[in-house]
Amino acid sequence: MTRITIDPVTRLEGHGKIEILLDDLGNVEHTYFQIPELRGFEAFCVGRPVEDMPALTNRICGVCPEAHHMAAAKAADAVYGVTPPRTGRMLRELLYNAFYVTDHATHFYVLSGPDLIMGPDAPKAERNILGVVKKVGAEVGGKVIDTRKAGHRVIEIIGGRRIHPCTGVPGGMTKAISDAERDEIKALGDAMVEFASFSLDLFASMLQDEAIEEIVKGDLYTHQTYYSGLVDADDKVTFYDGQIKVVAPDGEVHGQYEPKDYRDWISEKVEPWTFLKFPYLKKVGWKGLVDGKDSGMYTVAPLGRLNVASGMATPKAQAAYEQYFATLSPDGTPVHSRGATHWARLIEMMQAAETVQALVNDPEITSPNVRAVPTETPTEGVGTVEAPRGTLTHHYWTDENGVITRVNLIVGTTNNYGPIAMSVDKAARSLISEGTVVTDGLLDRIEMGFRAYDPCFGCATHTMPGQMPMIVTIRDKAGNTLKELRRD
Amino acid sequence: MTAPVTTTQTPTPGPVGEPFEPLILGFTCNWCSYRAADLAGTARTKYPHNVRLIRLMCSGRMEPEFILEGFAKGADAVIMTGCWPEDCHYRIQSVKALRRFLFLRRTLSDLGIEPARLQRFYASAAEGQRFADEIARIVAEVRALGPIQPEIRVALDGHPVAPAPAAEPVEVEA
Amino acid sequence: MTAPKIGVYICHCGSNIASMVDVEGVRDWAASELADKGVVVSRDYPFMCSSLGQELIENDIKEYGLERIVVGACSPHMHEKTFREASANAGLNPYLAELVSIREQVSWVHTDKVKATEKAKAIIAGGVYRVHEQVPLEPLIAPVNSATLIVGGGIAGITAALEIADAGYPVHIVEREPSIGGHMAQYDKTFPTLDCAACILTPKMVDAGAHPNITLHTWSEVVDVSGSVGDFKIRVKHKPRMVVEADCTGCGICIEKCPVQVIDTGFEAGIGYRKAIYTPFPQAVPKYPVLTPDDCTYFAKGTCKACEKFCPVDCIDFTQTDEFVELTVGNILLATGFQPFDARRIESFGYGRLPNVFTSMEFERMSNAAGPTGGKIVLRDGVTEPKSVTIIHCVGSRDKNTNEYCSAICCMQSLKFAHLVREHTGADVYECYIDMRTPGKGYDEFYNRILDEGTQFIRGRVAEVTDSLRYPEEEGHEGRLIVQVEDTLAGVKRRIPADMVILSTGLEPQPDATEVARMFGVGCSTNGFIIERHAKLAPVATMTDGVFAAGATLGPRDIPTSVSNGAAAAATILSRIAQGQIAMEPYRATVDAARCSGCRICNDLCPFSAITFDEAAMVTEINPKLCQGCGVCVAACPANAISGSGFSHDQIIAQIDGLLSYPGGGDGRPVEEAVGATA
Amino acid sequence: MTIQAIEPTEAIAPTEAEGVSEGVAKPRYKLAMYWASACGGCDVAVLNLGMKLIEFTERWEPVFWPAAMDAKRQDVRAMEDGEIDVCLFDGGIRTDEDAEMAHLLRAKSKVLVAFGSCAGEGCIPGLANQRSIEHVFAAAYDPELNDVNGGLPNGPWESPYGELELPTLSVRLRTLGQVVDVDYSVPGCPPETERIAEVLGAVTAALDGTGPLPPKGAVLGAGNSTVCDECKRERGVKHITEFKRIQTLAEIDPTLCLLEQGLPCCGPATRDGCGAKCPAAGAPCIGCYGATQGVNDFGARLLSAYASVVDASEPEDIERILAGLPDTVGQFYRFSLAASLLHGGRS
Repeated sequence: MTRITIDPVTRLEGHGKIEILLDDLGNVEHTYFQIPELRGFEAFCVGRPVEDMPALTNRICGVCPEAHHMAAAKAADAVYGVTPPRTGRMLRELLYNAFYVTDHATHFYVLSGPDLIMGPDAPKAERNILGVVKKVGAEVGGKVIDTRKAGHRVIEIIGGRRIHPCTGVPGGMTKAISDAERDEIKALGDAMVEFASFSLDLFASMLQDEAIEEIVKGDLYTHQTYYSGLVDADDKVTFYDGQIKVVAPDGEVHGQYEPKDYRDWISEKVEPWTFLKFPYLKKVGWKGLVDGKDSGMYTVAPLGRLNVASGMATPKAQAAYEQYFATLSPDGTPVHSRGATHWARLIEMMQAAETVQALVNDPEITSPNVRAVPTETPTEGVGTVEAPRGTLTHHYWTDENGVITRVNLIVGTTNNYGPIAMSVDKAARSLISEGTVVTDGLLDRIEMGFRAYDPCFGCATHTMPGQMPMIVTIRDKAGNTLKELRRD
Repeated sequence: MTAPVTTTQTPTPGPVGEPFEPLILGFTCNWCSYRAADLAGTARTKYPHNVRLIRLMCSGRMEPEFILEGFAKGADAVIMTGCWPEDCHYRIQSVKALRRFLFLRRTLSDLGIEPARLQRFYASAAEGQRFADEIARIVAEVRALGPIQPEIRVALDGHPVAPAPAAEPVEVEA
Repeated sequence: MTAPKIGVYICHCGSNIASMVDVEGVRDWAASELADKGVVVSRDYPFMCSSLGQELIENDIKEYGLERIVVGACSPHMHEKTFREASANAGLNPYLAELVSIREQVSWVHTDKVKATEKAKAIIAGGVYRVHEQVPLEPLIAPVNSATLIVGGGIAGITAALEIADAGYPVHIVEREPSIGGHMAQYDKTFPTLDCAACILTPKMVDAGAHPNITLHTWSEVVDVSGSVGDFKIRVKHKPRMVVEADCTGCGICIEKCPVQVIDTGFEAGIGYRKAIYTPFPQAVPKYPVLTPDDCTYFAKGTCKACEKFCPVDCIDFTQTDEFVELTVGNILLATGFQPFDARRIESFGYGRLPNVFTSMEFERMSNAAGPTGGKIVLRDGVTEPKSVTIIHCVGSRDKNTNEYCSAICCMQSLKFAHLVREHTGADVYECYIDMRTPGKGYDEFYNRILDEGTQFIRGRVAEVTDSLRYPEEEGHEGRLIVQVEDTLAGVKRRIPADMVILSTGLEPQPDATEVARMFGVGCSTNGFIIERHAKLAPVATMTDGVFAAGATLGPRDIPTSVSNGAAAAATILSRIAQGQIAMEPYRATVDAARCSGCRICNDLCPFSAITFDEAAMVTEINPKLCQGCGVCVAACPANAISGSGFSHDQIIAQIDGLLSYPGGGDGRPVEEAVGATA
Repeated sequence: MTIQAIEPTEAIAPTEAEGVSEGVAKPRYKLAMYWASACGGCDVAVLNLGMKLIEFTERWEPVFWPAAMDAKRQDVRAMEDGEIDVCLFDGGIRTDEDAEMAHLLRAKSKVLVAFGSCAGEGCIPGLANQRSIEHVFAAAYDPELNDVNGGLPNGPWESPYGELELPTLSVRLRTLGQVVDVDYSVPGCPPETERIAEVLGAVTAALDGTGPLPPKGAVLGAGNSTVCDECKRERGVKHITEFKRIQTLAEIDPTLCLLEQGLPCCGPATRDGCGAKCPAAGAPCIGCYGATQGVNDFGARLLSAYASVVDASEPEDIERILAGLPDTVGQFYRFSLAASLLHGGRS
């Protein structure tokens, strides 16, 4: 048997490794996308007081600690049956939306930007952030850095620290913001909306490029999966709180449920060849890593969120949403092309920026009433937010003293583990047949497919998205290396 | 004096097939329990050999780190001794030792170290017999408990440094 | 760091160690196995503490250039000083020598020579590891101010004051009553000699009052103490006497003219009266009266001023207020005495309810010729002489419900009372005692004398004193008291009729003893008596350098003991004054200000008030003169900013590592064969 | 960690710097940054240097940094021993693969820095050491919550199509210093970006020979006191009468010491350098900068400090106050269990 090993992420023959096993004819027999790390947060969070969870679970991921912080704080609220006061909740949302702007901007410009803005045919030496800056102008580069800084500053003001915030507690937040801090955030919020506008315009102009259009609309990474994401009471995209809505590949609503009922809807499949679990829709069932309406595979993150909602919650984002569907799926059925995710991400960035603006202008945002003291006996609670990379659920069980007895975590990227694995498999099958390996483009395609998902396996092993250099080793049955391909 | 102790663990025999002999570290106060030990000596009061004593000026000098160091370096149990609180040589400092003892015992217990491995007793300078009796009692208890978990011992001298793996051949194109 | 050169010395202590520990084996083991820890010479010797043993060490220090010494011998409490001096003689800082005990902790308490030898090796290893971290230390030297503060002007305080003053050094006595003299001034006779208390005390009081080196601060209290040994700062409050002392002649006319009489619950123990302006007793020192505004008509109504009107020298001053004086002293003696047990606490004895139940202090005043009754022993009606008197011992002593301790003086005072009753009234006297304790010089002889005088002794605890008659045979005793007691010698319950019952009350610490102890930074036991530095070897010193205690403030004691305490304290204080300075063990905590975070965890941990906080710099400071070296703050400091010399973190950790480095009991390994040669 | 006498100047003097005279362009040092079992926060903290990072690249050539650029393990293997001038290693040692990388980077680096809490003291994931590794698998793959019919992962697996490699989790999570010899450490979860800039500046100066070379074992990018030193909250003498849970406080006083408000703040024992941001935001310090200079066991220190000021003398009263801390291991060893003297216990 011939085997192809792809260590896709520089993160070493580490966090994400692909094994392609061929049959005797040289066709793809099976593809394994492995996540080789486990830290065990579900285990060692047991015995900790529930109020420690926002700080402990931050450390699941240094890229999106804000998402874990919020999910943990919400789960802790639920454990105590306490509702944070309006200002407390607004501060959490304000922090969270500012984080969204930063995170989406980073992904679009720093990680995907080189492919998209420079185009896939640009020289590799230019396909990096410096190339992007060169092309779009130093001014834009400065804007990207400023936007990142702005987001981090808002996070620091409200969350206490730039990385691993510390202010979320059961019942609300530990501190209010001052008038001066409010004014600072106000200015930053305005700049964010302006930057989101600029980004959407930039993307629209890029779509004129055929190669880009192919990435966004093309067929290579199209999977007919279910989609899942939070919607608000008006069925619009929401990040901090809402109900989970699931639609079938044809757009039919599979169901809508309160996040706390997730166990009725979601199960996770453990495989002995990877530490990461595969979530699937329980009511459809586990059919393996295949798409279609009969398979419980579902997709989350920007693509999923826009597919389930009937629109965006803010005006500028809504306008962009309408343009998105008019371009990609005029009949309103789900957009299946993974490449569309980049566009969806920018639309979400606009919503987040507009939300920052709206929240910071709320007269009550500086109210000192940011925390409610729980009165109920703690029991069990679920906290769900939309992390940039997908629906994030924290589920805690506690004793009557509020000490954790059991934890279940379904992390953003994990939801997309199945679809990512499918995309890998699809790329392999389209490029390898009867022992002939279409080496040109194999690596590019795999990488671009990955990037659309913006996978964050730091979270999922409870890594950060980075450049995705790869080595593909093709070995013969005896394990001897036949060929090694690498891209830098 | 031997105190009957119920334990679910079977004492692990030493390598030469003798009954398990625990190694116990004992901290004493210069003014009371150390002098009690002196008195036990001058009175030729016999007690088991398993305890090794350290003299501090006051039981309140006890840093919890000393106890952890003891466990880390192979003690099967550690004993804190000091003045009776009402007769503390430094007036009120014996109580501080008590507070640290209770905090540490609970923490050790949460780390999986049996509470009986951290013991304490008071002994005034006049209580040589009491000192000997208490040592005998504790040695019996710890002997029944068996050696401290091997895992803890392993951890002690630092996690063994993993040997560098044999260098893998760098794969080059065939 | 290269290992310091270490010499190891194993003492045989004759056969005391050598019979149970293979000393040659330990010697050879240390020379070979501890060589990498710096041991360059290892010896054994029959008696290390002998002058030849010490010379051995001194010569090695010079010959091998030893930098550390470890002696395995007896307890450091026995010979630590010896080996430190030997080191110092050879030019090595004495604190670089460590004595570890292989006698008290090994040879004398173990029976298995193999195990004992193993343990001795571990102990030597502990010492060797420890001395690596040892640093040279110098004793702390503090100059000693030659003035002394004595708190309490009772017989213990007066004795000490006179001894020190006679030696030529200034003494301040602070006494909160108007006069010095203490309880002894209240007594009639003293046991066992039956001297008149006033006769022997008064000359002492007068000497103290007139002594050029003694300053009396009566009607005064110490309100603040700061500083440390050799240099204490004392703040004393002079309560207003309303009498200008400088002008008062002590003529007593004001007292005579004062129209207000109040029950004297102080000196007269509540059975006599005094005026609103008074001296507690005629021989009071100083002679100036005190006016108590609470009792004075002028202060209540604004009129009277009889005292002022009649004062021939015009020394009454109603406007006086508290005055404060600051003193600087080098040593302090606490001689604050006792208070009598409050007999009301034992309800079954009826004191306060049954009029003819008296306390010992009431009886003392009654039998005193200068007392309210002029020395007549009478019932509460003031006229009737008792025909039968029962004295109950151990009231408020040797009793789990009140005080467990023996009050030491009750037996003898009861015997004295029996004698006085018989002498004054001829009444029958019964004494109900638990045990008769007469250990002093001439005390048992006094007991025999009282026996011979016909006092009846009943051994047993009194259950009750009552005035209700219960049995037919008690008819005719109406109005009298019945003392119910179990006569444990006869094995019968007895009910003894009596006209008068005297409760021989015990001694308790002063009500504010705990606060006083705290102010002076000394320890007191749960019952409130000050704890001595060593019950036997330092009975008048306290744990705080420069603060001493004498008399009943240390526990119940009689006059001879109080006097000897006072004299002993004076001798100790004089020795320190004569030296002019004091050397203290250099075991002290110090703060590294750069590392102190100002968290203030340690700030309230020191009972000796050595720790203070600099609010401006936000760092904690430790006064080395107040620090007693317990190390509590060192262990508490979360910033690792406080270090403790002599018993540093590194020294202790090293000793732990050393003690546990040699496999002994832990895994049952047999002792290793001794290998290697000695130097 | 064994401490051995080394000649640090010799150990890290970069060959490039030799013979450099004035007027010649300054040497460019080789930098590596690697994440083992980590969350990526340390790498993000370095990336957050922003424009400063770009300035640093004039003096530093990143030769291996998976989070930010492309390079492969093979490239590292191909290097000469000691070719990398400085390696910032973040993440704990959780798997055999992590340990292998630690050895590899130790061999290839002149200076190996344990960067961040995970590499330095195990961080939050080190809490896994409190229980057995079996417990980790049992909780992560709880059969009630997951579909585990196919078996659990750990180590190589024989697929129907051939064997697949998968790392094996070690029994305990270890710190970098427990696996290889470490030269310096930079504490924090993550280290504050400003501190990282200072460290890189100081290390550059040391290599250039224009600044002092820190002694081996030094902790860089932090102070030698504790968080209270930087904390602006007012404080008085400490007496703990009760430990309170933050959610039970009706009010969090914005200016008073949090410990004095009953919150079990780790500030007194935690090394300073972070700027006391959490307490400033009303949240107790959780101890991410680890123990201060000379302290071998963070938990023992904090425990001793708390216990010393517990306002009770009777065992039952002390126990009652202690009961206010529902999780002693989490409270005292939140970040440092793997580095503690007992390396976490086993139950």
